[in-house]
Amino acid sequence: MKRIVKGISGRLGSMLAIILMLVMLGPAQSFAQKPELIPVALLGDLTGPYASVVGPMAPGAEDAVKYVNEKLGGIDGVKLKLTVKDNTGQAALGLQQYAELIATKPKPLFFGVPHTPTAEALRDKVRQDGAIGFFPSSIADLYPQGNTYGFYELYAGMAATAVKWVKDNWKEDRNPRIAIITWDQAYGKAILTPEFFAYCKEIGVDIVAQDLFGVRDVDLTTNLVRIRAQKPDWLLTNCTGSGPVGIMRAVKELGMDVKLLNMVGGDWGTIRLDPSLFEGCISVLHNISYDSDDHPGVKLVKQYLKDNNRSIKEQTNFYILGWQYILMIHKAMSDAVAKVGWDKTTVQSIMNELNHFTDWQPLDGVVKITYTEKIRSTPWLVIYKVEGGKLVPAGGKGGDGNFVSAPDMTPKQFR
Amino acid sequence: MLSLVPQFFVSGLLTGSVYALIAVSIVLVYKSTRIFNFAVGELLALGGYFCYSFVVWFHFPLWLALVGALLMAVVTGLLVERLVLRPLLGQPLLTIIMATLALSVLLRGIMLMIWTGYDVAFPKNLLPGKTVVVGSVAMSAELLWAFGIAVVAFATLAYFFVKTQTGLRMRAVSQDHELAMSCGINITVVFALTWVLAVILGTLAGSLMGYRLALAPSYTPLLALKAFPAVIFGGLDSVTGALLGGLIVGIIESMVGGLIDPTMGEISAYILLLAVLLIRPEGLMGLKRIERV
Amino acid sequence: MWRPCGIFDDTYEKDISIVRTLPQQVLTITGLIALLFLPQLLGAGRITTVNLIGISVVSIMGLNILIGLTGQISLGHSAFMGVGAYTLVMLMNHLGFSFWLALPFSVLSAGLIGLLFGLPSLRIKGFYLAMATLAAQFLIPWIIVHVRPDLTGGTSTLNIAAPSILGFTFDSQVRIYYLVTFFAVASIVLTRNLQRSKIGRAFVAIRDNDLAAEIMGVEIFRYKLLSFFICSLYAGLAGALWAVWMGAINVDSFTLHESIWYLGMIIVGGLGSVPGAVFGVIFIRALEPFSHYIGPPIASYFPDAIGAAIKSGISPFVFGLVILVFLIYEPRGLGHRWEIFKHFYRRWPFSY
Amino acid sequence: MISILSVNQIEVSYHKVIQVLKGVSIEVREGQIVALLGANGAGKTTTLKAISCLLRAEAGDITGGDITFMGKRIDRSMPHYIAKTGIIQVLEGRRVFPHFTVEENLRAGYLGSSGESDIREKLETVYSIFPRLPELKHRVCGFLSGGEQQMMVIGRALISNPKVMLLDEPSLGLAPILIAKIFEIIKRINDEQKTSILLVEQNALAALEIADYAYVMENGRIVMDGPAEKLQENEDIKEFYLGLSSVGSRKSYKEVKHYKRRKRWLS
Amino acid sequence: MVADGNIKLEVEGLSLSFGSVMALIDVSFRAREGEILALIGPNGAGKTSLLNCISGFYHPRHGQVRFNGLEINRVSPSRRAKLGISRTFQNIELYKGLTALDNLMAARHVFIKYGPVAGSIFFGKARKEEIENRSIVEEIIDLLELAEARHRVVESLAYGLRKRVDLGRALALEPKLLLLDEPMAGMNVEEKEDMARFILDIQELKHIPIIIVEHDMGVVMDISHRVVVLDFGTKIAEGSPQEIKRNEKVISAYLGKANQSGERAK
Repeated sequence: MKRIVKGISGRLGSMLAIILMLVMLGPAQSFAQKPELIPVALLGDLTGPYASVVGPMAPGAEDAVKYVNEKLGGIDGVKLKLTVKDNTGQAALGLQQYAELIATKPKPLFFGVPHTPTAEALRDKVRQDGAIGFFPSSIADLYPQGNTYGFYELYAGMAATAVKWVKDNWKEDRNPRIAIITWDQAYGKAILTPEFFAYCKEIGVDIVAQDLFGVRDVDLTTNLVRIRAQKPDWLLTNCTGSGPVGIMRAVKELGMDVKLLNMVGGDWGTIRLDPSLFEGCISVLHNISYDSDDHPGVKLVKQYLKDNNRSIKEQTNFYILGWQYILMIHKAMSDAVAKVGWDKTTVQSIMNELNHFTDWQPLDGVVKITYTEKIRSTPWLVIYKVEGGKLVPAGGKGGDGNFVSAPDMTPKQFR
Repeated sequence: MLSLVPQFFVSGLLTGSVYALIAVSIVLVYKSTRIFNFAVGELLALGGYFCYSFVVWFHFPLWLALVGALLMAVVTGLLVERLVLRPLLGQPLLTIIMATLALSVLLRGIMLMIWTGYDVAFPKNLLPGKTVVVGSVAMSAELLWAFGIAVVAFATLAYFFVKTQTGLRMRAVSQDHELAMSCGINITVVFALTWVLAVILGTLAGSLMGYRLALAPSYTPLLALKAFPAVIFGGLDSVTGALLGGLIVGIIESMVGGLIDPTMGEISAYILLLAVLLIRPEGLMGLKRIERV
Repeated sequence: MWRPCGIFDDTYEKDISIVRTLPQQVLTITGLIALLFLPQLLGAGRITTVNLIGISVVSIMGLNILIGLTGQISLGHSAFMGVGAYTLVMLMNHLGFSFWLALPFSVLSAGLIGLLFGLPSLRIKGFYLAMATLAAQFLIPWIIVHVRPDLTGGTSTLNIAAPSILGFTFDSQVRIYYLVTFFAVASIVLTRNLQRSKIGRAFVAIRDNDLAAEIMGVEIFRYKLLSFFICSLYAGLAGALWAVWMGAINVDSFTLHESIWYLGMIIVGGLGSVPGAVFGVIFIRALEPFSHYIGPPIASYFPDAIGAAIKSGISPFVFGLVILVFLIYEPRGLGHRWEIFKHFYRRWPFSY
Repeated sequence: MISILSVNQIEVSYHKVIQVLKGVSIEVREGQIVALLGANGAGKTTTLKAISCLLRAEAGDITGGDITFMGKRIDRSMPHYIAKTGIIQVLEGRRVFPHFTVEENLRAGYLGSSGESDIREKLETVYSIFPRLPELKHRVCGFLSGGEQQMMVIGRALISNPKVMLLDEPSLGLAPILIAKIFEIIKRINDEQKTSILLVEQNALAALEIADYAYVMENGRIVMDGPAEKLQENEDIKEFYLGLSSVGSRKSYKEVKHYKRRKRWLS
Repeated sequence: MVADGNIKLEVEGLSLSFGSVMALIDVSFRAREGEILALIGPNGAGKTSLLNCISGFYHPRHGQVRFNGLEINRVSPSRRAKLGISRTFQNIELYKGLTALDNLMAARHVFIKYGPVAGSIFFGKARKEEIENRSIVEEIIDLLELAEARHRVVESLAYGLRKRVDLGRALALEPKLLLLDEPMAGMNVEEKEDMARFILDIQELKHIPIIIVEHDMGVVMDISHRVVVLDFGTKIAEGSPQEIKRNEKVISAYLGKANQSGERAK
């Protein structure tokens, strides 16, 4: 009998203990007028399929919190506290983590969710729970506008900017021919909106092919052979990591003479995988390149990368996005507190500040942000060309200095 | 479009050789242990990472890195067999299959710890050769190498199984465990050897594809999903079948993807799989011992 | 079926009932009351996970019938849940159905699709059949994404309105909890009943000896299909609840990975045992967020350089390791342990 | 004659619960044929598997007693070790590797590592004992007839020159003519190769004819043993295993309704 | 003894082949109400194949099986079970994960009418039917002295007990024709005596034709009314046990050796 009891208490007991611990664990905090801390949440896919894009955002936000708390004195003296959760690309896990965070006291007012399916699932919940969400910019995350903001321009807007750049630099009589080849999932297909296709038609760019491929496709020769038959001048994609590598590899092997137009996925994380492949390709980013060595904002960010022993793999535009996220919170909330005082600071008053960001340039202009009541994705973009493994400005019309303003791709019903 | 058929065919064939490597890896384990190895994807990614690390961290030439990765594959195979499968010997099969699933999660964790979740890529131009163009058909040097290495691997494997006493014993074990034991065959050694071979094949596939594209714990293991229909095409029991199945899946995927719609490439393999299962449930080369009503 | 010492059944009616002794009745009622107040006990934060557990219990009850009782393997369970979820959302969003009107359709549609993919069981079984259902796991998402993206949303997410009944809207996780718990308890009771009925016996007969079953009058093919059908009905219901739980559905939620994990829950729980399956669900569903919860603190015990490196991988590592160790020490599943515990209790105080 | 294999009071249970053997002792002396008789489920096969250590694969355990072979304890070993030391079991039901040819099957039984020439030599020895086998050597075993399979199976066991051969029901499901032939071969192997044989049989008559010594098992126990000639004369054996106690004088099955006869050695 | 009742089962010109091997060649015989018909012959003579043809598992190439005057050649095994053809198996094909009681209840399948929905709710009609059928099964448990095995999983039962559960399961089908495939294989004399007693009891109670395949000549000669002898797939003799014992053909093909050795070994 003893043996049995021991067996049961040994095994079943440990199982139960795990479950019980899960039940019991849970922080409890009290609420104050002027809070002791301002909790900020980041729920991202840090190790799953989007990791190479999203992953560096967590260290970016961590470093920025350090910067805000140490250098800027927090928000009116109150420090930010960042909680990072990794949902490994599963919306269901993201929802659970969100629910757990929103139930803590004080609850975080800000949720950065750089993962499209999770963001899409949380859009309505964030509004219901009276928090503010910063999401990647597919239309379904942001509209109808509620408490949601895009980290950057809509993917379709970026694509339109890229296409416009091609048109602007076009020398021949005929229309430029562009072939789309992109990932067959939410992020990859976020550029394929009716507004985008209408815009292409409007400015005189021919979309000659649309090809989709899967994340686990290892050889894109077949896709590119199909595309080659349509004789495109440029390829347009919205993917990252192995995606663009696969495309350009097949392009090279087939001896095609086309270059790639990419969005945020075409940043350093991708290009570093094989710089020679991407020579001459275009990336539409929302921030200044790390290669602008004498830019003070870039210097600051690089200093933090170095001081915190970040690896080169974390030196990507999502690292900067982490900074942007924290700095936006800092500015909006500081302004709100300065205007109405702590006791009247509400989500609405913070959103009032956010909605009046106009050409705000944190980090000395590494990024440029404009939000309005209607426009929830900041339209400022920089167009870069890959040259010698570096991202150098490719110029572009319709902006000031480095930044260009993206054509408005907001769906008509939400304008 | 029809003029492109030769290109589609060749591309499919070359990629199919990599699928075949994975399919054979699955079949080897299934044949001798009746275990469907759900961890094959993670094992192949791990192999790819080993090869990458030898190149990048220790600056080995590629061939030596591959040899190193294969040695690591031997170690991994032995460890997997010893730590995961042997303690479960004699337990219900589904439990062991479940254990391979848990193993895949565990391996993912290990990969994330060592190499992080970010994409990594090999330095380029380690493999000699340029794209070969025959007529209108272009063949990538890397895929040709992959094809060549796969062919060598299969030839070695065939020689090993047919000509050596150990190979004979392994084949014997795959037919009847108890009988093999009664004949004095040490089946734990055979199982360990099976896992080693399976991990070696996975390592080859992982290294080749990792070299061609990039490696990440999230998508590199997904490559294994490509091999699942290949395995059934050939019949779970047949190494030759898995080999052919891999090539066929590669070709179908490329042909359907090229001629109809690229997104249909992958599911066309599964549709055909359903058809094969209904018409010839034991697969193309499956043995008659199949479970059937 | 063993009863505690000294308790005998004097009618067959008593012998076949599930809850028969006073302590059992007391326990059942206390358990149900505890379920009612669980949200208050656990707090709103954890109830989301509890809801997922409830949904998975519904789902696993179906799979338990198919795998545990009938002995057929399905690797497409998550896809069948997707069918239920998408049917529900499309009926609600495009045809303006209420949740309660759409629910039967979504359950039925999943059942019928499951039936369709069960057809190969006419000719094949074992792992080959599993591979046929694997095809479902690739075909169904493909159809959702590519055939009518205007209706299904393609790869992007479809949001739905919260269902309501008699003015009570299930718009928060605590409220959804009651909806989910109702269906979870109902499916446990229904499965338990089905198991001890004619149908359950026929299923087990097919699992244990299909030739004998046929000769003893069981129409094998019909019952295999029935099993697939019932299994997928549960999947459809679980899918519909999933849609309510998330408030939104995306094709990414219904992956092969999920399907394999449902299989895993059954195995961790112990094949064919209803309480085991429930334990299995709780074990896996609680362990995953838990591993993400404890992962970072564990990593922080290590020196900085190592800690930073292992932080990203610690959660899956813990998750995989716990399951592996569990399987090695308890290969017959939690249900088996539960049986031993019950056995011990019943003989108490006369054990050994 | 010296005893080379001795089983001492072993107890075996499956899944740590179901006890199958309850103290079984058997002795095999050098050059002997020992028969182990008994009805279905008596524990004969389990005894053989306990010796060859194949039990473990079926979740069976030796919970008491020991087994020694040439003075060494072997009950804690692995099956392949047992085979290497010279005990080969021929499993019940003519188990062949069905997809192998005859020659591959025989090779699979080869345990040495001395290379091709040694294998050839051993193969020739087997072929000389079974002249039918060389004709079949490239045929796939699954398609052979029962008798041919049985010869192949015994041949495979012989290829590594075992000191003791454990034969499990070699006559099962064979035509009477073949049964006679198989027993003749067993006797010949015993004579010519000096292999000791432990023979499990239900066909008590045929087994006692070639055996030197025999044990009778019932419900996991040895209930009787003795030299074969003696057992052949035993009344109980005659009645219960040979059915010899004259059809005429035996009580008809029709009249057993309310009458049960107990075995003498049990009551 | 009754051996001249109505003809229940007619087998006419049955031939069965596996590939090129002929398992049965033109076999005909009849079984009457209330008789025990033994089917004997050496291993591989086609006895089990013949049973499989009657229970519908094999489909004969030629010939007919008629049951109660009904041609059942194209009827599926499960339909035949509904008609009342029930059998036991040579190697005990029980549902090993179920208890003895559930094994018997599973055989009541064809008598229980409620559907899946009622089964899931398990109230009212379903409950009533369960209890009705349970009492029938309990009678069989009484008859075959299976009470101790009632709630035990059959996998854990002893061989002899499992054989009895197998018989009980066949009885639970309320057979109108009972086929027993080597019910005494591997038993010792004592167990054989028990089994013989059960078979005779059943014959007395139910008054149905029982076809029994058995190797033990003692049993066959004692309890059967008529004997059919098969050799290499053909019927070589048919008649009362006394006639069979004297039949020259049978002696040379089968009993001859058996007489020599007393009983033919299995």
